[in-house]
Amino acid sequence: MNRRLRLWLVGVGGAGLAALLVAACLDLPRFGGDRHPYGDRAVRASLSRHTANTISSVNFDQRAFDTLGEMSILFAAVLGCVVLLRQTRDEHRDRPEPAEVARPVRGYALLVLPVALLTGLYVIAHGQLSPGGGFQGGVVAATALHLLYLGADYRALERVRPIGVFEVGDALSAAAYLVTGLAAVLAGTAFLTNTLLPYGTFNTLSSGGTVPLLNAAIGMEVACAVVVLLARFLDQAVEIEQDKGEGEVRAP
Amino acid sequence: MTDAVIVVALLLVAASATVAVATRDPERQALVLSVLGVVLAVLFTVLQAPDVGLSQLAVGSAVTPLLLLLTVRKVRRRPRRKEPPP
Amino acid sequence: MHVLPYLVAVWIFLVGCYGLATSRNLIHAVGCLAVCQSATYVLLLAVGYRDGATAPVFSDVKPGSRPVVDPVVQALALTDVVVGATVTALLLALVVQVAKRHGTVDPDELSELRG
Amino acid sequence: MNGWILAAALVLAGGVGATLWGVASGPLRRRVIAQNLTTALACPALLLLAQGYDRPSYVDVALVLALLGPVGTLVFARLLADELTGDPPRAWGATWAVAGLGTVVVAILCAVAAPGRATAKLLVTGVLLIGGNVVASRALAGGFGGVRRG
Repeated sequence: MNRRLRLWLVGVGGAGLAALLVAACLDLPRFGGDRHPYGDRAVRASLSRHTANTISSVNFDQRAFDTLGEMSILFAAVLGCVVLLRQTRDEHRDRPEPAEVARPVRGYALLVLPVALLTGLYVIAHGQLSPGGGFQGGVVAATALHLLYLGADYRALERVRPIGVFEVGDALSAAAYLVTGLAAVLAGTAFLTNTLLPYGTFNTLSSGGTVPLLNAAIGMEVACAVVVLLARFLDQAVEIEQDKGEGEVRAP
Repeated sequence: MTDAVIVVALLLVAASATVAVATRDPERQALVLSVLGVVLAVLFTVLQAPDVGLSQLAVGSAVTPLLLLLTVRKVRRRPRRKEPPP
Repeated sequence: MHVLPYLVAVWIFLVGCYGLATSRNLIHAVGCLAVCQSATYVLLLAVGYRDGATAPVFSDVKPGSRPVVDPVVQALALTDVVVGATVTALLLALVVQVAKRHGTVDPDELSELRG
Repeated sequence: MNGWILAAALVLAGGVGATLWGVASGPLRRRVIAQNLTTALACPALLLLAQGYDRPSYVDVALVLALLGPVGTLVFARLLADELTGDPPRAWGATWAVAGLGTVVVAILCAVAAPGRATAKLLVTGVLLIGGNVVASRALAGGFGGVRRG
C-alpha cells in the first residue's frame, strides 16, 4: 500500500470516527452534573470501612480483584521486557567509561536521594489516608534510586542495586497480594474480601482493614518492577554492544 | 473561577498533545511529552483527582523520558545495515 | 463548557491516532500512543467531575461537609497511568529488538524489507 | 471569587503557556530550558490551587513535582549532553525570575497558613523546587560537558 493511499484511508476513517465520537459526546451526561450513583455508593462503602481515601478503598477493597488484573499486566509487561532485552550471544558487555559530573549536580543528587526515597515511602504508607498509594509511591521510590546514575555514574548505581533481589522482590510482592486475597477465602469469605482485620480508627495509619497490606504489596511490586525495567534499558543503552560482524562498523 | 482554571488546563493539555504529535524527532518529542505529563497532572488536580495527578507526575516527569531517551540512544548507536539511497 | 472536556479528549485521541498512522519512526509512534492513552484519562475524569465538589479524600475534610467527585473513575485512571507506562516500556523494548534485527526503525523501510 | 485560584489560572495561562511555546519550537537548547521552566512554574500553581481549594493534602502533588521535575531535567541534561555541549543553553534571567516567583508564592502561603506541619511541608517543597531548578539549569548550561572538556 503506498503512502498516499494510506493517508487517504486515515483521513476518511479519522473523519468518520471523529463524527461518531462528537455525536457520542453530545449525548453524554453534562460535564459537572450532579448524578453519580456509583460514586456516592463507593464513598458510603469506604466510610463504613473507615478508609479515609476513597480512591484507595475502591482500588484495594471494593475493586481489589480488578487491581489484581492490573498487577498481572504490570508483571507480564516487566517479564516481557526482561525477555526481550536480555543479552544475546552475538553481544558483549563493555565497561562504561566513568562519567564526570559537576560538583553541584553530584551534591544535589546525593542530597535529594534520601529525601525522594523517604517521600516515596511516605506516599505509599499514607495511601489509605491522603492522596497517594502504592502505585504512585512505588514509582517515586524507584526513581529516587536512579538519582545515583544521574549524580554519579552507572557503575555506582550497579553497586547498590543487586538486580536479582529486585526481581525476587517483584515476584514476592505479587505473591503477597494473592496470599492476602486467599487468606480471606480461608477465613470463610470470598477472595480478596476486606473482612480479615479490624477496620481500626478512622484517619489513622492502621485503619481500613487489609487496605494497607494490599497497598504495601502493590507499592513494593511497582518499585521493584520499575527498577528492573530501567535496569534492562540502562544495560542495553550503556553497557551492551553488538560484536563486530557482517562488515558493520561498531560505533566507538 | 473554578471553571476558568479548568478551561485553561484543558486548552494547555490539548495544545501540548498536538505539539507532542507534531514533533517528529524522538528526543524533542520526549521533552514535549514530559511537559504534557506536567500539564496533565495540573488538569487532574483541577478536576479534583490529586491521586491521579500524583500518578501522572511520578510516571511522566522522569521515568517515561528516561525510557524514551535510552531507547533513542540504543537505536542511534546501532549501525544501519541498509544504506539510504544516495 | 458542558461538552468542552469531552471534545478535548476526542481531539487528543484523534491527534494521537493521526501521529501513529503517519509516523516515520517507531519511537515517535510509541510517544503518540502515550498521547492516545492520556485521552482516556481526560475522558474518565471528565465523566466523574461534579461542579463545586472536592476530592473524596477525607484526611483533611469532614465526611459529608462538602460534595465530592466520583472516586470510581479516578481509581480506574490511577492504576492505568502506571500500568500504561510499563506497557510503553514493553513497546520500547520491542522497538529495540526491531532495530537490532533489521537495522532500522522506519515502519515504511520495515515493510519493504519484508517484501 | 477566589483569588488563589485566579492567581493559579494566571500563572498557568501566562507562564506555562509561554513555556509550551518555548518547548514547541526553536533549537534544542531553548526547548530544554523551557521544559525546566514548566516544572518551576507548575509547582507554584499547584501550591496556589491547594490553598484555593482549601485542601492541605493537595500539597503532596506539588511536593512530588518539586522532587521529580528537576530529576527529569537532569535526565535530559545527562542523555542530551553531546548535543548540548557545542551550544550550551543559558537563560539565567528567566530561571531566576521563575525562582523568584516560586519564592514569593511559598512565602505568602507560609504567612497565610497556621504554623505547624503544613508550613514545614511548604518550606521543604519551596527549598526543593528552587534548589532543584537552579541546579538543573546549571547542569543544562554545561554542568556535565564543561567538566569533560576541561
